[in-house]
Amino acid sequence: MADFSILTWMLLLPLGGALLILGLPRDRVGAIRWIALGTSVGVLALALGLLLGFDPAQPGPQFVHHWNWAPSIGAAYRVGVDGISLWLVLLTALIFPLALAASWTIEDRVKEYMALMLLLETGVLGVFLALDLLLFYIFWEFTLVPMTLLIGIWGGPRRVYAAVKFFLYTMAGSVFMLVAIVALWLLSRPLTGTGTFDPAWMAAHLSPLLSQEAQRWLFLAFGLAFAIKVPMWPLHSWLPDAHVEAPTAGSVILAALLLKMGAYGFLRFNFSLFPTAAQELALPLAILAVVAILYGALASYAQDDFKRLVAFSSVSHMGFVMLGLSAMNPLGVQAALLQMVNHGLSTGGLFLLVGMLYERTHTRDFRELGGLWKALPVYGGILIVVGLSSMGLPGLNGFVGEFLVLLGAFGSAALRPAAHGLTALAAFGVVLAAVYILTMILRVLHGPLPERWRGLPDLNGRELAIMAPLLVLILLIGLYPLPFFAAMQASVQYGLAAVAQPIWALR
Amino acid sequence: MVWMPLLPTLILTAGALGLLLAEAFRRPGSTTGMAWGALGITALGMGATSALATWGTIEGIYSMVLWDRSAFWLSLTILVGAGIAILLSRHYLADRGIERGEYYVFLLLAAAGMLLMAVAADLLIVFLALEWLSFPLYVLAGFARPRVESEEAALKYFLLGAFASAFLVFGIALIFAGTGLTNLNDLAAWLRRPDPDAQPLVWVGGALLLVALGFKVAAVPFHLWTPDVYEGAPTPVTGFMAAATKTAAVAALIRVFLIGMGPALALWSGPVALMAVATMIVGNGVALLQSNFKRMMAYSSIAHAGYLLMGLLGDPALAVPGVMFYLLAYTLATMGAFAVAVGMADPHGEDQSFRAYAGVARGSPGMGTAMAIFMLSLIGVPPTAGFFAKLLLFAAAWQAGWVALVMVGIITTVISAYFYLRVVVAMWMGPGEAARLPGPYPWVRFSVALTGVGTLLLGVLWLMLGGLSL
Amino acid sequence: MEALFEWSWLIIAFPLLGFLINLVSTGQTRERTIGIVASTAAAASFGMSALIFVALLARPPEARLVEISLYRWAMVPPLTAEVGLRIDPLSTTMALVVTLVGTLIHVYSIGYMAGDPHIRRFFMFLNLFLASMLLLVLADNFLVLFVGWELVGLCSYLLIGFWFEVPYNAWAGRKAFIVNRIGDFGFTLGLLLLFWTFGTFRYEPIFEAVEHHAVEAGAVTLITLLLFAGVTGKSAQIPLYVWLPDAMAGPTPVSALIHAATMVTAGVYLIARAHPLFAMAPLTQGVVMLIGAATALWAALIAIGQFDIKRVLAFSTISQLGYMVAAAGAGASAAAIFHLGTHAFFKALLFLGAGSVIHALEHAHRHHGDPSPFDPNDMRQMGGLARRMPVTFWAYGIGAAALAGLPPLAGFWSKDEILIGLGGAGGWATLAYGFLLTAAFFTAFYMTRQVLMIFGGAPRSPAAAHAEESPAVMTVPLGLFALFSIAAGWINAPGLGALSAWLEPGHLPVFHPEQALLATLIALAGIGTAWAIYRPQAWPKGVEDPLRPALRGFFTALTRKLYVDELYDILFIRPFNGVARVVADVVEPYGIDGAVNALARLVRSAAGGVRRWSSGYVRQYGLSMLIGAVLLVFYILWMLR
Amino acid sequence: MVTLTHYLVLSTILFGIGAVGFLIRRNALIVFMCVELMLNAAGLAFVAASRYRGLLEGQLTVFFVLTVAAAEVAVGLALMVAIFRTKRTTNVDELSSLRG
Amino acid sequence: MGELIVFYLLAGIAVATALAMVITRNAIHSALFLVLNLVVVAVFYLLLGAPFVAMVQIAVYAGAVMVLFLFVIMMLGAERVGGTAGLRWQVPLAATLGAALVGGALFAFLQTPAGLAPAGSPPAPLGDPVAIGERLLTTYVLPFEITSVLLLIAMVGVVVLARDFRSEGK
Repeated sequence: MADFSILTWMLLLPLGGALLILGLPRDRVGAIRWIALGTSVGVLALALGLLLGFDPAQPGPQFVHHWNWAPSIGAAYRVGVDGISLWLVLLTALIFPLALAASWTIEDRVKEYMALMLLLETGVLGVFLALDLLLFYIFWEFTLVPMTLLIGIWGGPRRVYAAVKFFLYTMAGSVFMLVAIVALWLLSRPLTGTGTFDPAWMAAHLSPLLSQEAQRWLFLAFGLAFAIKVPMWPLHSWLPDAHVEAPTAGSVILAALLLKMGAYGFLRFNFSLFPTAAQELALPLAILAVVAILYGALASYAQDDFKRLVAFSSVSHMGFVMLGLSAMNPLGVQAALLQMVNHGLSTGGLFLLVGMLYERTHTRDFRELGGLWKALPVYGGILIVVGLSSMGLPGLNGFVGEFLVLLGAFGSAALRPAAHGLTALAAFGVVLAAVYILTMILRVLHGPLPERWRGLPDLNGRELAIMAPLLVLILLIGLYPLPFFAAMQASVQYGLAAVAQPIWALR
Repeated sequence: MVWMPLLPTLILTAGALGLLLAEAFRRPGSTTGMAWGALGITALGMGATSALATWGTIEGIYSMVLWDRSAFWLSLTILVGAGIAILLSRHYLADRGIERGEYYVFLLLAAAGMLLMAVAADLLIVFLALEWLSFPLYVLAGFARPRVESEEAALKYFLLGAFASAFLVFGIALIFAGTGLTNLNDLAAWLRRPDPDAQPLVWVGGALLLVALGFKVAAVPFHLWTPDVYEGAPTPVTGFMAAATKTAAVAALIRVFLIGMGPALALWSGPVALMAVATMIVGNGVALLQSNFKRMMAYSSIAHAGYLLMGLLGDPALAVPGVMFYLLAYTLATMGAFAVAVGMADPHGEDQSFRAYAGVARGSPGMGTAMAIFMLSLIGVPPTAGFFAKLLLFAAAWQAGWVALVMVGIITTVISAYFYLRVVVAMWMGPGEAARLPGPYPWVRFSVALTGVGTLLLGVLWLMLGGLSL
Repeated sequence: MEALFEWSWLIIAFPLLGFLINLVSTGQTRERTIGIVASTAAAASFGMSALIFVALLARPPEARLVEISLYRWAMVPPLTAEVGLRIDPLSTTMALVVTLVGTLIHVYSIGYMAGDPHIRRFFMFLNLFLASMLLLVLADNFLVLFVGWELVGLCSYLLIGFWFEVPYNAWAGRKAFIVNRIGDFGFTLGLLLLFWTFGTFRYEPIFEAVEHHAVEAGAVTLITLLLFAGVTGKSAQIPLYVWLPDAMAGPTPVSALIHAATMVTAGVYLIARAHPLFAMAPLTQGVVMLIGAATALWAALIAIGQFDIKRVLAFSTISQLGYMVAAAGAGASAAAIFHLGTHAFFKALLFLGAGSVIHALEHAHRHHGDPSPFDPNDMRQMGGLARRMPVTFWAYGIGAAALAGLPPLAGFWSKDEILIGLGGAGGWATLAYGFLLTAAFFTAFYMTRQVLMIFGGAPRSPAAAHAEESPAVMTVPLGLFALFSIAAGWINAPGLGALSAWLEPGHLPVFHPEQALLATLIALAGIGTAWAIYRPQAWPKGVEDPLRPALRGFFTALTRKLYVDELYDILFIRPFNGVARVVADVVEPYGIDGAVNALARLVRSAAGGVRRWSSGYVRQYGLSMLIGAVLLVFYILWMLR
Repeated sequence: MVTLTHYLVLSTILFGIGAVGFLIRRNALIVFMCVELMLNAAGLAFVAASRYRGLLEGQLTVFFVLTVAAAEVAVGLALMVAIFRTKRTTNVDELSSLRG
Repeated sequence: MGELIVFYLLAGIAVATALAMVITRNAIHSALFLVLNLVVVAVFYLLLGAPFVAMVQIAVYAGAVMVLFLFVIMMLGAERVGGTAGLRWQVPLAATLGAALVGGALFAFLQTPAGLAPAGSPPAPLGDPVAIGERLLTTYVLPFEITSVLLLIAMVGVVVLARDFRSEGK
């Protein structure tokens, strides 16, 4: 058991917090809340420490902690962070305290709720930190359970349906990934004796031995699990239900973090392990991504439920992420990575805002809302900023991601000959984003204020404190994305080495 | 030390007879002492099993029995199942007015028969062990009499069990007629010889053996008794049947088909694979429609029989440790689930429908959490033991080229998630009021805690301690 | 003096600072303070622009280009994007116009918006707009220009919907933003292609590459066409002009600043800015020219049938933007920018004058205590205001004359140059020239009509009868703008040619007397025709508009803006809504989700079939076992065959 | 000459009759008797094989099968008696309240 | 040849009694036919040189066990059971399947009759009780002991199942 890395502490801290909470009597609600929040803030502090110690020049994983816990099957506890996972880890560490703070209004079964949230934090962090396929899968599935319970216990009226649907959908994809992991492990056994789950080793020694056919199937098996999580069209139908029914913090985490796991998986495993299949399948992937962009936007526009609108917008946004990834050039991929963070901030923020509104009005139906900017000026202002971020307004973070994704996809050699057409369609998605976001603002904030909403209180200090970090980051990334790209650059270049193609063909 | 392989069996049998004697002289009243006694005997059996763990392979008593790694794991699993069943029975019996000392005697005797099955090396012993473990189970299934469901369960189990053992005996007879052998190692040696003339008898005999063992392991189409018997039997007995009997039946399958018929495995793999497919599909499919926990668990046990059959076909280097671990993981989760079911059962008129589970976790979050862990393990969600178990079985089957089987396995796994989740959904998300029922007894709580922690940690521990090389 | 350039970012920073101050200021701040802060910020920006202008002027003509890199925005191979400013004659000119008009309108707004409860928000947005517009103008690369381009769109949206309680206003704001975004869809694609063609977004390397013909002409044509799509949105050209008339829902100062003087001219600025690119793409130039000219004519025509005081001006703006675009398309950038500047002044003047009228009418209506609904923008409710609001009348008259192109007012000179630029080119340019001349006639016509309807004759409503002149804080800017409208033409009048020399050294404006005469005659003809129809004596009582009986159905079509909105509604909006509804209400629940649920149902019903086999009968269970046994035995037989 | 095959054929037929009887009779006692018939058929096969292979094991096995069968009968009949006390029937078709 | 005639005769009786047992309506008749069948098989045992097993068959099976059966049938008055409507197709299907099972098995056996015929004359009868007893306590001591446990289980099981707890009044 080598030296404990900071990453292991990050994983253990929420777990310990959860256990501590489970040990407390259930009526100590205040203590439970503060312990949960304190724990997640502690993780955030560790994450910031991680950021300080991170060396952007190094392409490989850093802060690695390696422990061969199951030598007979060659499975290892191996965690590390590189430029690809760095921002996602930080996003996770940031979103959880916010989500927990937003959960202050939860009154029912607080103990279980907070414990599950902290377990979920361990799981999500683990997914982004794991450098061993088995460990990754364990964390991947580990996130499923707390999320299902969060939706199913503290969710809306159709929560059970949504929770079960979420669970089954995810499960349906991940079992195929499991089989693919098993297959890779079995293939590695003759080479190593015990077999291994180390993706880096596989990328170097196993992938070149795989036939095109095998690569294709394994890519698809992994891809299915990730595609459902992203979610890619047409595997998205769990998402609106899960989002709508989940409690606010659940939606936030789902949108901001869990969806990222899928896209992250594509980049981390599919591209490095099955490079030739990835090149071959880049175009279909991109086509689905573009369909998702347009479909999500259209569906989003036609919703009458605020939360459902945001949910469908996620489908559209994640389409941009997938388009960027399938461009398979540094521009597209780095932009996609940043876009993941952006989506986490803006859609996470929108879900928080929906929740705050719902706590006041107890409805999310546009037909009952309207004119609220008059009653809630601060809320309205924040909603507009976050909404603009979501629709990719230049100067805010969404633009950086979306525009560079488009830029990457436009010049992608992997997507030729359809690169230009697909990019054009995706760019039209930006127009549609304006349509549904502006319509949302119109229907929530504008128009005459109904009498029943006249006395609504504006955001309180806690809610402002939740939104403030998001707003700061939305602006910061929008105005100065350089450091964000700089940290991921080396790792992305390194990770794309296998799928790299001449991309400046147009010059 | 030719009787060494029998040591666990002997301990349990002797202990059971001692308890029987004690029962004869027991003053009327509580049977707590009997339960403690039975627990002690089980613990002793475990001790003996563990002591034998390092002995390697021992052949005993005119090659009738054989101790090996498999025997160790199977015995351990059976004893775990038996021990927990005893823990669960103590108050369950008392609350329902069926508190009779013979219960523990039969439980121990059934376990002893199962332990014998784990070391059987001769078809005759397989037959006798099967009967040995069955007789007490017939009685135990009907132990809640005069409750009519319990009696119906017992009679169904008995009649069909007798029917199945007739197939077994006739199958042995045909094999004997064809080869003059009943010893499984000799049979394997005989099969390795090129002697095509008498083979049809052996094959038909083998087919009939498969019927009987398929019945015990609850494989489709020999599975139909399972839900009815599980539903009717007293709940701790159901758990015991689901876990330990399954283990013993798999032990028989391993002995007969992997060892005895080992050289002809290629011939059997086809039908066994079909059985596995049908079992996985039917078990998981019909479980979807159940609204009674015990029936659902019965179909779950059928489904797991399918996974085990798939595992048995796999690459032996992975399949043997895989199946052993699977059985242990399955036993812990199943016994745990039944422990919760016992803990949640209303002493006055037990209702095991999901409706009765609604909202229970609000009053007893510990039980709810444990049940969730068990259900997740049965689905195969990491980091529970069930995940690693399924992982190994899938790996074994894949390695042996059973890709289609693995595909059926994973698809049915997804289906299974639905009905296992229903329990969790009912307990956690149901509309019920808090704390409807009195909290479970300490014995039950202890079992739940034990199996819960075990289910959570077993997989990781097992792999840490050596995994496949154990 | 040279060190000053390093500080040129202050031009943008001042209004931004004003925005931030007002953002964080508490709700108790007095409304006057808010306005003063905002106006001071604008004025400071103007001052800084003037200083930079002077500093640039001090340089020799060939050295009038300063590039200031502020910071590196992103570096992702192969992209290196920096935020930088480009100080050159074009950008400083624009900055001057923008800040000057902006400052005046800020001041005007203090009076106009007095008493509005959301005045803080108003001035914040106004300052933010100014900063964005200056970012657009001063950017040294297309990417930053695009950022500013979008941000001004945002401010426009926010300000159109400033009075968001009125659903129409909010709707109009959204429409503006969306239509702009449609144009920007092209712009975005243009940027993508631009980057992958040139490998950079910066003007200077791109222009150099073009100069050396290092790129394919086809690519440049496509890039410029796509960029022009953005222009049609922002500068309200056919087919995307439809948002601008509705944009008049915003407060009048906004209409003056954003929807007349500055933001809408960004498209013209873009063409001028990217002039080397356009120059390399004759096809694009032709398209730009024709669309510009057609827009000029089309909008001038529609303006004739409008009754809303601001809407007339809106169509006029569209029309004038058409002039500029046509000029820019023809390569006459200096003329376009010249007209841009003069138009900024006289159109701002007209809007502010209109605002003054509206303000007065509204005030009078409220003062009069008339509870009936009243549209203070409706020219049919006016009349006779010349006597009651003399300052406004005179200012408005000057503006109208300038717009109509009467010499020697500003509009005359700039329009003249545009016509000259197009006149001699031949080919398509001749057609465009024809369009523009016709448009000039209509321009003079509708402006005269408007002036007569507002100020001439007798009041047609009680409010008009009781209207009073606006306060000084409003009339002073009016006066200043009137001065500019008179004088601004002279900075580039033939013979002086300061602006052309400044923008394009060596190209001095020429003067064709016959052209000037023709234009003047056309303008006079328009005025005369309008006078004949709309002079108070010729206007029978009770008739809404004397043209209506004359033109009948066509006039109705004009008042309905030639049914373009309706056409778009049928062609685009309804289908779009329909598709979205189908996606959300049919495809999603029945198609995609339906497939998933159907799969679940299928599994359940199949399981239900299997379940029936568990009938509870022991004998049947035995039968099942026997079936298994038979199958196994037959399998053995089959293996033994 | 009578061969082992003769005996095997006979025992198989008896086994088959027993199996069919198990499936078509409703009286639990007769159903159970059919099982006895099947076991009996197996015994015949054992003894015949024992004879023709010259091995004593077959006879010993029959001895055990017989003993087990006897024990089984005891348990089974006790069970049927117990059920008869509750349900007043030995008709297996009436014992089908558990199903699905 | 005579041997063969005896075989077919006895086999005919055995099959006939088995069929009769399955078909006859009255449970008592069934039991009696089963006794007959068991006796015929015992005769076969004798013919096959297994007198000890034959005796056990008569004494334990045909004797004790069947008496138990008859006793229970009469005690419960379960000679006949009422008809039930369900499972109408069970009889033909069961018969077909039974025939298929038997036919299939027989087909398999008959494919290779040569291997099942004894080489030369059958070995001397070996079923004498001494040999059996010796084996029982040496090679088969384990099954023997197991059987004793089984009998014990059955005994206690019967006690548990048959005892009327309701009247015990614990």
